[in-house]
Amino acid sequence: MQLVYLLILLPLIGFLVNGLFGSKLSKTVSGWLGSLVVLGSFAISTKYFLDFYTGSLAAPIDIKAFEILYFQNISIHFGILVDQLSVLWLMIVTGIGFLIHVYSIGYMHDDENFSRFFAYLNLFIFFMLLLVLGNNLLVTYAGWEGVSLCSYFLVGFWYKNESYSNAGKKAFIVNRVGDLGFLLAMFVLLYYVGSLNFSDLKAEALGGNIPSNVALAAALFLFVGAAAKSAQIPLYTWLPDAMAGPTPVSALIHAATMVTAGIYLVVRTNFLYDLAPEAMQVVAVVGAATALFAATIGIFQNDIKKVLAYSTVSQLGLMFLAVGVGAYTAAVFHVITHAFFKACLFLGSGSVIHALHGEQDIRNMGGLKKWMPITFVTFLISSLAISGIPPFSGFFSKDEILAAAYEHNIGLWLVASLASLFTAFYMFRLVFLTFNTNFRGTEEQQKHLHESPSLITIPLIILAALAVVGGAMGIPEVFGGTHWMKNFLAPVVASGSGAAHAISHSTELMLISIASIAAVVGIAFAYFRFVKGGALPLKDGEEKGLQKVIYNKFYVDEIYNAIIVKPLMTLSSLAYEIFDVLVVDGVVNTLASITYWKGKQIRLLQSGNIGFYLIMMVLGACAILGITIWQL
Amino acid sequence: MSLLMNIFQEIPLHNYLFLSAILFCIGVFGVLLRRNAIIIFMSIELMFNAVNLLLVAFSTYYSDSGGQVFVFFIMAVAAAEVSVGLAILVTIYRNLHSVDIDELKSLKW
Amino acid sequence: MTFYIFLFLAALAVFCGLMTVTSRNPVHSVIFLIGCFFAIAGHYLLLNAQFLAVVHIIVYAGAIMVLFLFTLMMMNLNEASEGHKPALARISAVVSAGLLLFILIAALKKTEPFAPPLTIDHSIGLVKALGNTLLNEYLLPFEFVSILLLSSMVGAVLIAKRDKSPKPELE
Amino acid sequence: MLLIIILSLALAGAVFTKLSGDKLASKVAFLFSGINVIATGYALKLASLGEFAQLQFASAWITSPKIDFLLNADGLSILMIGLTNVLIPLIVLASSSRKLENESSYYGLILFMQFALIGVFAAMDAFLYYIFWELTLLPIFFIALFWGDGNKQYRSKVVLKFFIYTLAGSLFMLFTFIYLYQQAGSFNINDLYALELSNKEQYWLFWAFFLAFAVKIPVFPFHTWQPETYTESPTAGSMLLSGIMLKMGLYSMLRWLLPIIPTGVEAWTPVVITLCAIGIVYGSIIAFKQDNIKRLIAYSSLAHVGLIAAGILTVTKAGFQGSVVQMIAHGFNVIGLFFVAEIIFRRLGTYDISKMGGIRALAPKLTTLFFIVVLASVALPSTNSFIGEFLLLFGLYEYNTILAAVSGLTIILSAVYMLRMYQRVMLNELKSTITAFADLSLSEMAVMVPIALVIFACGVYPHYILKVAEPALDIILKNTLR
Repeated sequence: MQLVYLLILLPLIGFLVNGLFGSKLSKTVSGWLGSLVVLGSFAISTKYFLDFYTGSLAAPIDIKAFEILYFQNISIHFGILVDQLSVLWLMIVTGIGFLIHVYSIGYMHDDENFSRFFAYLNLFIFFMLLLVLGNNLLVTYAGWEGVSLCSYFLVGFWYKNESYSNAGKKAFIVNRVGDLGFLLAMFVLLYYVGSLNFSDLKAEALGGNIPSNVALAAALFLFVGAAAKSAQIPLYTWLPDAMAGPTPVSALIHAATMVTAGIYLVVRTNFLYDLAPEAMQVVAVVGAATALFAATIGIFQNDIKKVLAYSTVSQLGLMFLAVGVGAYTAAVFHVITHAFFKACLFLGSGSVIHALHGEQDIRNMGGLKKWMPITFVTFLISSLAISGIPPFSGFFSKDEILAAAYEHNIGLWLVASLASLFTAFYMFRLVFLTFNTNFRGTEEQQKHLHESPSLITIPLIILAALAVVGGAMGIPEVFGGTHWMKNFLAPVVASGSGAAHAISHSTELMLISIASIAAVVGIAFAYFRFVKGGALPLKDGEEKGLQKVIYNKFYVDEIYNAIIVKPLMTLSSLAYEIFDVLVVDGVVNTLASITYWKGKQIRLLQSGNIGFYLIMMVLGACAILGITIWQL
Repeated sequence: MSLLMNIFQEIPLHNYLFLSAILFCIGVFGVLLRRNAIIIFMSIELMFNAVNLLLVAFSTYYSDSGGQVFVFFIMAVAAAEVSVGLAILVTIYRNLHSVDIDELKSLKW
Repeated sequence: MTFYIFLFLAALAVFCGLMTVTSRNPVHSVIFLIGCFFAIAGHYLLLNAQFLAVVHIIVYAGAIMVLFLFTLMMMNLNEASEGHKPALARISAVVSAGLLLFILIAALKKTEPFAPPLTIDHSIGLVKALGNTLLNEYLLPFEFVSILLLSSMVGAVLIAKRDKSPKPELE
Repeated sequence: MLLIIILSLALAGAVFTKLSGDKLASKVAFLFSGINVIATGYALKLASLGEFAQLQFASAWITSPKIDFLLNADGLSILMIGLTNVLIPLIVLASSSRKLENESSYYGLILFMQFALIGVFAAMDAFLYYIFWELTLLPIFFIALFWGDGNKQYRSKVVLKFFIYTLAGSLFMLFTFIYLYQQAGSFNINDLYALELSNKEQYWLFWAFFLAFAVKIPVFPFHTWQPETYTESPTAGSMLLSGIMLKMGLYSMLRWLLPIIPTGVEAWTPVVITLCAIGIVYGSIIAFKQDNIKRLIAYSSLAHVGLIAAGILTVTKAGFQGSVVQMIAHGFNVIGLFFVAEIIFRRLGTYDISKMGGIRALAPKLTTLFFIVVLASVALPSTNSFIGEFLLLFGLYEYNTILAAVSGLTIILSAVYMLRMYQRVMLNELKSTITAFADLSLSEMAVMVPIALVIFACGVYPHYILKVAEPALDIILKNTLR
């Protein structure tokens, strides 16, 4: 019992110490303090994980701590829920969180606001734990907004750069759009079901007490929230911008943990989605569309982190596709493997950027494997994993999703496969342009090229190792596995319609071969084009036609700017200068002016002629007397 | 049959009411008609007296001495008012050489 | 008999009052007003308010009207000094006063006729009875009146005193 | 008796402050308001235990017409009194670090304002209530007129407009009370609750009543006095106005409008809630591009308060509870925001956002505390106004889904203008015109830290507020739904 609280509170303590006294601590102390509290949380998470793993803890831990609000007959508590699903997320958040903390000690070493950075990271872990551990939607929502806040802090960490802080602001505001959806979903559930507790909701849903239209409304509103947080169409635009933050932040928040919160939410409320097939349809379509769309954009990006960002968006789309077709386990599986290899990729890119002193454009890199072998190998492994090359982890999780999509709808499968093909291509375009051929940067940069310190490389190695073996969690039956994860998660997603594979093993094998071949084709294409062909991406402004459109991300940001931001800003000016000042205030002032003007006329009666006053007085007295008498 | 009873019977109370009403209206008339502030003042005294008369009449007819005490007070107030009022008029006259109300117009707006 | 005395006094009072407001000469006005006051004092006597009658003569005729006369003489006002009001103003003065009289009479007509009280106290108008009431029931207002008179005296002196300091010329 | 002590402490404080002379004024004012905080704390404790005997006072006052000196603090009132009494010492403290002219009058007026505000929140006799209501106008009028920054001539125009606007609104209320007195023969609130007015009467009485509150709150489109007055007043004046005084309107809607005129409320709610919802979006959108911090806060306040008013008018438990929480939350948040504006003004001599930027590098403490207040304003969970907005929006949702969604836009829009402001003031490169910027002084910390603490305390554990307010709100709800 107490351990759970400690699990949550440790990062908070780290945040408070680093936040309040950080300026007085040395960098080593504050860095390791920040890391160790997360390690503590990781240890406790591991304990819970092992409890569930060995089966010594079968029923979820569901604690109601204290009442936050109540009205009418509704009562909302601060509560904690530890079950198989949250334990998995705990492991990712604290485990990868710890690695990235350690990495940051090396990466951020020269930053003047070092302790503030760790304070924010710890705060992020705290909110993420809150999100994952909440036993009701309100607590989850608190964590949900909390991680947005930390994302705002960390993206705009280098606040002196206006475009960075703009990116942070954009991330926060776009997420707020989703938060409104989340809020409305809570209202729908509160109003019709009367509770926000996951256990209550699940009982009601399984008991058939939630009408399907209520479930549909709630599921769609929740998906709005999830789409914003997990960067799905149409709310994905903040994620590529969020790469303005320091690279560890991109790895932790914008690849491994926070952006998967949307998946967590949908999986957590899977009982609602099961009641609303239309909502699942929407989720699947949006997911598939995002996967392909983002992968397309990824092909022509030249910023190393932007490529990874679009790749994240695309992978998240795949996960939503899985959720949408009811393959919750596959989605969770992919979240975990993705956390491993994407974190590794981001940290690897961070290592590269660190070595090049802030250079992020792949056109100015190349041939780095000579100087940075560890970074290169880990990066390569992760790229293989994300491309779905067997037997790396991404292969298993991605194929499971593809199989589920195929079973559901062949169109979705096609889209997803195409996205995978693109993924393999642009990932290896990135690998080849960065690490192969010759260095294209300046002489000055070349002189300083070096492998990163061990604080940076050790997390890379661990993550790469995990990216290799992570697939072991869910080896499908085709390969003689038992799919451990499916069994592990069964209590949470018991109702899952994707529980049983309807497709035969032979079909599945066929799908696997197609996917693997597609990945190899993508890689080969990249190899021939960029290593053999020595092609280089075009310089800015030289793109033409479709390529130009894609390079400019289909002009989505510009379109949003033109149809939402600009009009709002114009409206703001107009509403103030024209409507508020001239119309609303004008009416008030006109009333006042009329009174003033009439008063000016009436005061002419005050001629100063006492005789006139006297007569008026007498007549007034007469009038009053007269009225009184005639009323009697 | 006392003298008062005799008076009550011969002179109805209404006569006094009418008489004081007439006197009061003469006072009002004077106030409206004249331009000399002092005459206006005198008209006001006339109005005072109309009211006094009424009070005394009621006091006697209803055997209540309160009315007469009131008249007494009114006289005191009237005296005070006249002394102050005339002092103001004297000051005005000293400054403007007139007590014509149609000429005293500067106190407006 | 008493009724005729009443009629005579009433006629005298009304006549003197009218002359007061219509006389062109202010001094005449004052004289007529004194006459009017005497008539009213007669009414007081008729109403058995002897003390008030005496006080009335002393205060009004003796003090207030003398004050008026002094003021008039000080200002040296005569017939010519007061111009006529415009005809319209005079007509409206007549109309207004008439209207007021009409309304008052109309109001008084509606009142109940007087019913004399069962016991008649003959002494209320006498000095003794009045003094008792005044100094018992109305002691506090009585004292206030003394303060009022004192302050008005001071005020009158202060206002009428010639101001020695140079003051801005009024137009 | 305790209530009388609280009330007279404020009045005595005002008198003693005025007498104490300019040098001591701020200290005396702080002393009295500080003692009052302790007394209020005790009262709040009693209220949470359900012991209200100490918080009632009744005495005959005027026999005809029948007006009693009836003070009675139930859960709702005591919370509002608590808000007032906690904020006043903060306001005094916030002003104390700045040298002013004629300080004894200034602080005396602030405490006098406190006296009148307590009276408004405690009076249970309509006439007494009206007297206190109008009494609040006097001190704020003089404070805004004499101690504001900027052009005196323009300011007097603005302040006069505020004065007349609100006074004109109150006139309608006086009229309503007289009418109600004619019907009920009493000014006692319980007699007014018991009144059975015909539907037709209620239809027009509603507007007569509502106008007074709508101007004070202010509800769109009666808000135009607000931005200019906030801008031109001294900061303590803006704090008093926005922190406490506009709560008078909201409180009065709960206390006087809804239970007395239930049918009228029911009939007109669609119109009025729509106005509130328009106000929310409208205020937020205008706030986007304001360059004057104080005017920006004013428009954001219009949005926030519109939500509270809408929540109250839904006549739901959630809406009521939310409104109470949010009234308290908004009181603290807006005072925090105004104080930040004041702090910056003291150092840079301007309220113009376009002349700021990059202050963060020079003032980390200010940055942190400012950001906490910003967070509270954008209703981040675990801050006080999240609880309020959650309940309010749920109340609105119970009333109408579309309105809830439209009002819910405040979640997004408030983030836009608040973060935009925060960014333009604190982040980016340091403006070259800013050469020095001292971080918070001790007395400034003493204002901001309690505000920050309250923000989190109410955000994590709003239970206390909900519990104290509940019985009173139940009575109001019952009377409104009869």
